[in-house]
Amino acid sequence: MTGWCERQRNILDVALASLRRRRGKNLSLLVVYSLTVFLGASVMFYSAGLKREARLLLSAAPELVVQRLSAGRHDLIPVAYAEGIRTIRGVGTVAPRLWGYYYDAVYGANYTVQVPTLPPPAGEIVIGPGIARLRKVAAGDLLPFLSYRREDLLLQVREILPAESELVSTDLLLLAEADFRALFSFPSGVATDLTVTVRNPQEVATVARKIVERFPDTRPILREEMQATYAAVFDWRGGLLLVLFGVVLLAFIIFAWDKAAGLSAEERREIGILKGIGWETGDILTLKFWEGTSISLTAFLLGTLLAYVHVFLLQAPLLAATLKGWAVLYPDFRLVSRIDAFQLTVLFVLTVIPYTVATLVPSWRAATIDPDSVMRD
Amino acid sequence: MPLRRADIFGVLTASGLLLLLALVLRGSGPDPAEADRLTRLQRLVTEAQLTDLALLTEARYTRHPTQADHFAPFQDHPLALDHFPSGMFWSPRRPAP
Amino acid sequence: MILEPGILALILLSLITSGTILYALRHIVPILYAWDLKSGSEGQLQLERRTYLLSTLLTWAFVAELTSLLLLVYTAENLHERFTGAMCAAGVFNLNAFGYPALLLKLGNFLLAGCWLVLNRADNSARDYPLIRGKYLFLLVLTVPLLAEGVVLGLYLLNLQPDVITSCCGSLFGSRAVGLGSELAVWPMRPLGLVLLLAYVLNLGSGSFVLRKGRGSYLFALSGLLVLFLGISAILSFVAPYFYELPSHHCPFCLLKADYGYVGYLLCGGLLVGATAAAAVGVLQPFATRPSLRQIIPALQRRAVWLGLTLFTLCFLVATLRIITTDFTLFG
Amino acid sequence: MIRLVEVRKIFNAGRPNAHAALDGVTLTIRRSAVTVLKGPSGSGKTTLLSLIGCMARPTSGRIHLHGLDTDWLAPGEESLEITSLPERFLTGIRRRAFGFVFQQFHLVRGLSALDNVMLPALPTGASRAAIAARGMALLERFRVAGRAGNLVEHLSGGEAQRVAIARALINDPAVIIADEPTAHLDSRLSAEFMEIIATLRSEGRTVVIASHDPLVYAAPGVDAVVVVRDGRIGESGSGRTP
Repeated sequence: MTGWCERQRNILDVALASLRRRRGKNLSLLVVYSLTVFLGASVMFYSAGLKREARLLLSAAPELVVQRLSAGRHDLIPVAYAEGIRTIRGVGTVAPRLWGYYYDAVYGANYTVQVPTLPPPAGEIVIGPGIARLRKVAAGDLLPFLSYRREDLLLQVREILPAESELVSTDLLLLAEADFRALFSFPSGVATDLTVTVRNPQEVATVARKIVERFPDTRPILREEMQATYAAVFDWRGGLLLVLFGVVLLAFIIFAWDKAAGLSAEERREIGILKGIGWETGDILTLKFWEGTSISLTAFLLGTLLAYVHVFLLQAPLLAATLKGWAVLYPDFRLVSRIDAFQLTVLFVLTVIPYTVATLVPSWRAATIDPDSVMRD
Repeated sequence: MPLRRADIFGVLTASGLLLLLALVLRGSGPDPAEADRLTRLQRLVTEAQLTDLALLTEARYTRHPTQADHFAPFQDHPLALDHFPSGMFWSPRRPAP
Repeated sequence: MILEPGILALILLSLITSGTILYALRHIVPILYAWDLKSGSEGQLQLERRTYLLSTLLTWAFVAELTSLLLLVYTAENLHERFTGAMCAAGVFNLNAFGYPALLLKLGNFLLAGCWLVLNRADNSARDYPLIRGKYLFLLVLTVPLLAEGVVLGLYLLNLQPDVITSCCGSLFGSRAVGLGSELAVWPMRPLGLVLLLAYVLNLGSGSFVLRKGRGSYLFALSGLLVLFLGISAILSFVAPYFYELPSHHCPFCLLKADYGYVGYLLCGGLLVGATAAAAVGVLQPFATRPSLRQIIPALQRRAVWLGLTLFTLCFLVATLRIITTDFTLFG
Repeated sequence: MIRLVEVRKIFNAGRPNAHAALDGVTLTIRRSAVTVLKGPSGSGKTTLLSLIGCMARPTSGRIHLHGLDTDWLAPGEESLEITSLPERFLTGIRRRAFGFVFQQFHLVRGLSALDNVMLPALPTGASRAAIAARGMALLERFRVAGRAGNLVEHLSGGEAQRVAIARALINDPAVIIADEPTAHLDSRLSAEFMEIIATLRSEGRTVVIASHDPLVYAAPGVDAVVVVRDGRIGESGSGRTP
């Protein structure tokens, strides 16, 4: 065992010395390789961070939302439906939910207007930090709105939601039910949709099926589905970028293969000498393995650590626009620094293994130079 | 005798790996501040009955992707460039069963 | 399919492995029909050099196999939130007909590839390539399940439909469901435990016999495989419920989570590697009488027996300790 | 002792450009003696040297090594027939039993003299410190210890020659193989080389040299000269016949 270890260390010494002798070539390889890993790692860390955030936040979302459909389009739901749903076995509470959009033509922004379970008093509103930033208002200020009846509605800002909540609340405008109905001329007796709680969480799907049976014009949306949508969205985005990254990777692999396959006369001579003085094919393969591994491991570590800094400390300036999307009301949030072993494994598989495989056959070709070649030329 | 190359490399690589491991562990351990933040945000989500993130607020059919109508364009085809750039990034989602 | 990093990595890995195998085929066939060690011709030298390439390729394929086995379980675990009804990896594997076959093929290939590498090791230690034809014929046969695995895994991953409602482990490994997993899971604890104990004792006995007398390798190999099969059944049937302290929760994958101290890796990994070592002991046995291998094979076998016995014993200790120490009991 | 029986080596066998570099060579190299293979370039002496040094395998014929101390010999086995040995084992034997000095010395550029001397011992699994100590001792013996840390491209011809000999001796081989060692040396350095060879012989080592340099084959310490011509063994020259 110690013999094996010593042999590996001895050969690693030679491998590192050999890399150092061809500094220019190997440094360029290392830089390109690290950049490739960096790109892939940034995409992965960023989309996983968003995904995680969405999953955790939405775990607090309503278990079940019931919407009414009219000719396939979302329609307002009569509050009377709530009574019917409440009688279904397993259903806990049913509450009407009022929400909609208010388009601010001056700023070109779209607010999400919603009545929370504990609404502010009539005439007052709670706004998200994005709106506050856009309209430059502070708590206590008055904000004018134009109602659907063309009447001015002045609402006082009671509170601005904390900055840490931007990811969910940047465009949020919370207000009392009376103000909501006045703003949109919202008819009484209807709601945007209904939220339903279910006594046994295992039964949500069953309850949803019963609701559709009882009210064929409704569409229940499970919390699980909301979370799945976000997981899909970020996987899809991250995946698209990863596919682009795949092209980069392929280019890099070809580059690496070319570097590995194109042995210079000097390298060929060196391997010939080593074989001549008693190195075995297996020893040369080990040498080549260590040359490749020292490059790929270094590039992997450099790339991931740089990506960590880029994504979590600098908030991914290079990727944010594509991964987050954009809007007038743009949430300004920080991702929680978090990576896991799974991401690292995937990254390793995506970057190190193709490189190793690409250099395998060229290494073997180099290793099988005839030992007596050193005497023949 | 100076430190040999193999050992320098070994130490550097090992410290890099340890750093990564530390970052992984740091992410997996409990973080009270993070837990507090999460509790506050989850309370807000529950109280306001929110169902979506405020990532794409530019149009009503992208603000609440989980609540959108079935016919909303981005749900039909990922290449429908109805609303660039969001539209091209939403994947088609089938209607809930 | 789903564009998820884990899935992309799995597809890449299986493409690489299959490509490697196909490339290896190109080199196996000439070795099988043109091998002549007595000749010092350049052709023969080329063939001998190809054996280096093949050893290296296969070692890498084996490493890739192990990585992708871990990755597959990890990815399935990671994906469960995407599928309505899938509460853990078990449900994700059940999303289409190819999930469990892919997993089983992977386990089987791990076992076979491990045996091949041990055989290769023995062959390379002797000075006259005594196993050359045998081992490359074996490899030729091995390409079939390896390629099949690539195809099945590809079919599984490409056919993942996010809108399928899958059944989670509760119904999959519960007593009401049908299918291989559930049939194993409902085996009653007492008889199964007894048979497993018997197999283990048999393995222990034959193992020490191999160590002392150098005989009984086949019995050791067979009992090792038996321990693997019964051990996995036992995990499904009663070991997992003891860890979860829930009589109805039989899923083996949840054991891999941090909540249970990753004990699943120890149990499943120990059983699998131990059984591979045991199988290798049996695979080596027919060649033990070759003159050039008379010294090499017994030494290799002894090491494999030690490895197998150690791992099995470790698994048994961990599982038994849990069953004894927990308050929970499956008996009314 | 190394015994070659009816050894043939054909390059490019089966192709139109096939040619026999060696054609039925039977030869015995005696232990603890200096044997010179003499012949013009292209005579096949280098091929013969590579076969003796276990670098290549003959197309047909047998090569026996006697009195070798290796792990692979079964107890009681006296000689080893190496013709059909896989490269893996051939290399193992070669590494332990043979030391090589090449034409132009073939030192690895970019490495220090000491690193070059250590190279053949590195894959054996010995500790680096032990190998370095052995290498320094050899460099001291050949009076180049002062240049141990210098890159080999900065060494003079004589120093490079002595470093190459030190490298050949790092694994303490029983046989030294040298291929045209004096081809690029002046007369003084050539004479010095032959002096070193003579001391190696006095230590009990077997030396085989391929050369057509009179300074080599006519040197006083040479025990046997084998004339190689057109892939065959010709008449023996000066010294005692093998």
